[in-house]
Amino acid sequence: MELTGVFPFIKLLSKRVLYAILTIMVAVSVTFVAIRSMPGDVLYTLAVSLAEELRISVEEAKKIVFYIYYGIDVEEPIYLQYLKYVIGLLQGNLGYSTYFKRPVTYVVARALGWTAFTLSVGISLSFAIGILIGMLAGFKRGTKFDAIVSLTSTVLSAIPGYVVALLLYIMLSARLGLLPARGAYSPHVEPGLNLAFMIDVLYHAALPVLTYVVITFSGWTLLIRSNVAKILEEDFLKYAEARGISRRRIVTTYIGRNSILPIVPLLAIRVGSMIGGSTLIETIFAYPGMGYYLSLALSIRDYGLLQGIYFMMIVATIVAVIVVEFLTPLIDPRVRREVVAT
Amino acid sequence: MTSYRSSKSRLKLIYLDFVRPVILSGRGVLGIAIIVSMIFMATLGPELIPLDTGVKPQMKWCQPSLEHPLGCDYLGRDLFSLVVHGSREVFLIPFCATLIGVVVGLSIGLLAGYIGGLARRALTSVTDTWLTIPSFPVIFILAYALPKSPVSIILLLTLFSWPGLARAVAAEVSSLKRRDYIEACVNLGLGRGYILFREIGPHILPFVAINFASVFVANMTSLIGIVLLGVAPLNPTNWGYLLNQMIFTYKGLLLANASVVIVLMILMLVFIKLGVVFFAQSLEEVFNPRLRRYE
Amino acid sequence: MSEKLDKNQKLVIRDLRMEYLVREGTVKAVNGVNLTIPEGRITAIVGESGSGKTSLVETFLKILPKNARIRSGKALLKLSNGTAVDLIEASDSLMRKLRGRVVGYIPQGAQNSLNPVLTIEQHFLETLREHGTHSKEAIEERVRAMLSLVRLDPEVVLKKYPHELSGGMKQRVVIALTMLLQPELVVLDEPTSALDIFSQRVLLNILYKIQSTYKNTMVLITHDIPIVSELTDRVAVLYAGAIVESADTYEVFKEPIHPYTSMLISAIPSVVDVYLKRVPKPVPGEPPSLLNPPPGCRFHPRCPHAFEKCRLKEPPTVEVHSGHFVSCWLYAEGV
Amino acid sequence: MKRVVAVEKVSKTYSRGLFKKRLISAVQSASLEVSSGELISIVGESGSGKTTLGKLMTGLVLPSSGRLIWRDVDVIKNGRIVNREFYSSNRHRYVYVHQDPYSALNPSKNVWDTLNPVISKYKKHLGTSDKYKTVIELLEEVGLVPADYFIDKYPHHLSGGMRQRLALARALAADPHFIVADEIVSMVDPSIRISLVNLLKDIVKARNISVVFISHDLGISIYAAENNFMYVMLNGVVVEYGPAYEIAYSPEHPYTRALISNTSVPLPSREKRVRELDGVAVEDSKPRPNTLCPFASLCPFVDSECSSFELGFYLKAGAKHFSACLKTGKLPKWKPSWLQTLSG
Repeated sequence: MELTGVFPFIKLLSKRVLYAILTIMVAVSVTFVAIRSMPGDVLYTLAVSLAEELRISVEEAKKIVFYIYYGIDVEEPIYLQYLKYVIGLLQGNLGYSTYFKRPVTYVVARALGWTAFTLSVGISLSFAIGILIGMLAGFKRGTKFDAIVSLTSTVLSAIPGYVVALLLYIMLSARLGLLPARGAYSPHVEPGLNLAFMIDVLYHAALPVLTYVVITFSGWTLLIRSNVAKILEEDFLKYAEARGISRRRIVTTYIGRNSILPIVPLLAIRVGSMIGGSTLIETIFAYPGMGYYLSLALSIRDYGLLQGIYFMMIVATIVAVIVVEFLTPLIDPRVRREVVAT
Repeated sequence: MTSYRSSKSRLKLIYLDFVRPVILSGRGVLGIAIIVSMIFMATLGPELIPLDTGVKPQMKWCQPSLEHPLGCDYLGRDLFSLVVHGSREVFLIPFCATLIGVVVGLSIGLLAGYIGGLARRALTSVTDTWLTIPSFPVIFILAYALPKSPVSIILLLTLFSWPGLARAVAAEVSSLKRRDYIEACVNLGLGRGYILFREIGPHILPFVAINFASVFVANMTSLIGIVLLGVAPLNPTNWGYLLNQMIFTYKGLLLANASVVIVLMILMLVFIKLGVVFFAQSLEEVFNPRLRRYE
Repeated sequence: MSEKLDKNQKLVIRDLRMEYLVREGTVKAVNGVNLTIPEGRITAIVGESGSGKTSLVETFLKILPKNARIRSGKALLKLSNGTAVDLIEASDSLMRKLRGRVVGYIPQGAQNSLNPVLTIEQHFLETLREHGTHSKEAIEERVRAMLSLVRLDPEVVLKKYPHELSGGMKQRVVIALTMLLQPELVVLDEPTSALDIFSQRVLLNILYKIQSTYKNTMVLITHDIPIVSELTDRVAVLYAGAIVESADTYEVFKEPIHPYTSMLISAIPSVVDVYLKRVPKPVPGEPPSLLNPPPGCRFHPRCPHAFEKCRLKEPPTVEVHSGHFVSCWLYAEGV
Repeated sequence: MKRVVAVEKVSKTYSRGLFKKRLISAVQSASLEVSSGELISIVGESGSGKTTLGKLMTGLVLPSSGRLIWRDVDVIKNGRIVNREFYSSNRHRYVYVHQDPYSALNPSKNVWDTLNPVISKYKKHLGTSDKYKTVIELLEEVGLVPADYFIDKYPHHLSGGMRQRLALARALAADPHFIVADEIVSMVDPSIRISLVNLLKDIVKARNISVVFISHDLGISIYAAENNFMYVMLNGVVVEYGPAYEIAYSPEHPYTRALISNTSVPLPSREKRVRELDGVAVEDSKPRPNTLCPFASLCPFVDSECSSFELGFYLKAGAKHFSACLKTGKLPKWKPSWLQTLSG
């Protein structure tokens, strides 16, 4: 970064962070309202038993239970409850899981890693595969190979993520029994830095990762393919060739960099939608990531967990978006100018 | 199209402009065929095919045959009849949600694009914020919280159906507004209505049509997805509910013959989605006269 | 490699034909071009848009798009050892060796000729390294010499990315980059278009200076007739994919022979008309489409002198007087 | 001859940038007048403000200050529309034709659909067959013949020159009093450029309307205006105006002189004639006075006297010939640098 570029960069960063906080606030408010209207809460059951025990009214007991679990006083005006809830979040208090009988942070700490692991491996793999196939198809535009790639990619990108997960589950796990579809590692291995554990983890992550790869790589392929086709027409390519630049350098520095850089920002959007999509995929594979706990929380009516997990999903998405957004100008000089210009 | 005396008749022009491009692309024909059969299934289907409600243990997970095109479910009921009866809900709810979303998105987009300046920047910020929120968990949670009625599900899906289009339309309108030929129309006093509907409108139409198709498909996927996870069971014939029962309650994936039935049903879903995507692709060709393959 | 070229010939093109395959059919962009580029001089290839002038150089430089097909012809390039090599037949690896060092090319629209993700310095470095210069001092010295030749300050431009420079500056960077390896033959495609009058003049001076310093062979592709008359030694006029006239610049402007050349020159309004009490005259009709060119002489539908033969047969190229070639039935009646 | 359009001391400033507003002056205090049956030209390099001036005259862009008169009616005074009713009911008679024939036409409308809405709007009484006749007549007028061949063609079927003719036909469909033709030949092949200018001349004669021809090319601007007025613009300022032939032969402003001198001219010469930049002080370290003169930074004659330069103030250089330079009449005798080739 040039020195002149630093100030606008900071300005943009603060603007982005502001947006991020705004987004999180919107999402949190929606869930705050939603949670208030949910039926059949576990807390209600708790309140009923507490009422019997202490011989107080259910309403009274509910107040106590709410105060214990959420730190919310239901008698307070709604905005004050909301404020306290938000302050709690800021202090890192994600709430309490009635099912696990532990703070939500405990569950999140275990789940976040698995989701981050499978998602990052899945998306990096799909990005790499997409680039490879896309570049090949772009070079061989108009050939049979290109036609097959573009049709397959269109078909693949039309299949919903959970359908892919189901099909892979049926084929590779239920029918052929090649891959496990339960948990993140087997109960018999000792978690830690040992080879057996690591192999087992990879073995268990195979299905979710494969699903992420299958549902995302076709999108990258189509994008890279059309970018390469566009760049092949560019004057700078013709001029590089006329200057006697070697084929290898043209493919890497000229075609490669120029076709890949513009799609890097899309990684963020993809990561965002995949975090959301992981709910169904992790549930199908019973893979203990964020998405799995989200649907678990809903089915066992553990609203504290639900709210906490959802909050973390939003934060994770937005962090991913911001990281990519600020990585892009560092690697793409054209975007850098736009950043400096705004 | 305005009528004029020329060597080509109006009908022939409509054929050349709209019908031929679709026919020429095989995907377009396939897409239309799938969409037409979808509509047929949802409208006349339930009237023609009676709902199979009888529990027949001997027919449990029976394989596809002429009599049972999709096989039978865990209770031995004909899956095809269930699917046909479920199709109304599975198509109608996303359709309504998409319709509302597109109307809202289009109006906001047109307005923001036409006014431009601050209005457009405000819209962009709002939609950008909106689009970063992972939509599926929100729909998922809210579907649980809201009353279990089709109306609330429609409104829920609408929440995420408008921002993409609004943004695209606003960007397109504000770029079109600066085109020289629009300036020429302003210059020649052709009026706001003419410019909006005859000059800008036709350029927006492809966006709207293609967006409608893709949002519809996304909504359908979301609806089936949330029902599949056991949230918001509206109707026992909802495809998501059928899949949920077959997969999670009756563990059909562990049985070989059940898997065949499930895979068939899943492939049907894929097929429908593909049909809409192909249709949207051929629309692009129709709307772009430069891509038309005649001289 | 067996053929030998004359002392003053740098490039000899014989019956070159190239087509583009498009959805609507074949575009005959280069249609039997015969042309000699003299060594150590500046030659202009003049033509309107769609006359195939860019296609012609892309053909003999072999940087054609994928849908192009070379149907026939030779492009004999004389090397420094006196032997000639046919560029059309040349292998990819030979072409790569020739490009940059022997043959340089400056494409139209310098705006998009530089890789947007590399700095100007990286462009110079990669070009020299790819051609085997690795010594840091040598590189720096060469780069500075070239930039000063095009009147650019190395401190200002080297660390910049292409998009940070103005159009005129990019144009000059591209010229410096091409001249870096001192190619024996340089082809410039429309170098002056999109420049204002003052920058145009500066650029013409730079080109003139480069040519008189290095004595290399320059080919200038342009539709700008006035510039041709100022800068070049020889002119070849291209119409619908074929050369209709080629001669020394002085002769072309003094006494154009082909009806198209004389009509084109007198169709360009200039401030000098006022001084000469001259009125420009329009050329009737439009340039033909190369997809469906007219039969016979391609110019016959617009030519006031056309007669029966012109509509039927393509005219041969005849040497009207020494070094002045023309393809027109008016001058080839005996043939 | 009746006055059709006049602008008096019009200026247009744009503000750029979101946070730090920068003011850009596109046109500064320009005055200009066109009469019926007259074709005048404006010449200037890109960024000289000639396009903005053209749009100001047709009311497409509202000036920041100044006055616009259509026929004898004040339309804009002090940068505000004073007669809105007249403005909106007459603007279609003051038409601007764009430079780029590719973007000036809607790519999804064929020739008929491009012309018909204008005819339908202003000739409501016509039936379909009369409208068809009108379209055919318009196409014939602009030289798109055979007209019934062109009527169902889309813009991408037409060449650049044909598109420009179609854009002109659309302008003519509104029966205009006044047309601004902005760089209509710059994207057209050299051999057919003057036929487009000739078309404009024919239209002016046949319809007795006025045309402003805008170009960056000095030669074609002179050819278009002939003995009518030509305005030379630089950085938003009209630096010199007068009969085109007179300006070509005896330019008074140093910028015009440099422009003419540095233009390449198609002349036969045995010697190579690449001339150095003439009449422009590029590497001059002379102190530059603080002045509004747009040429001051490059002018070889600049001195302290120039600081009293005023926008919109002109000195007489001939009967109908004016220059914005304060040294008008005091500058040394001038000859274009290529003149020696002419005599030699």
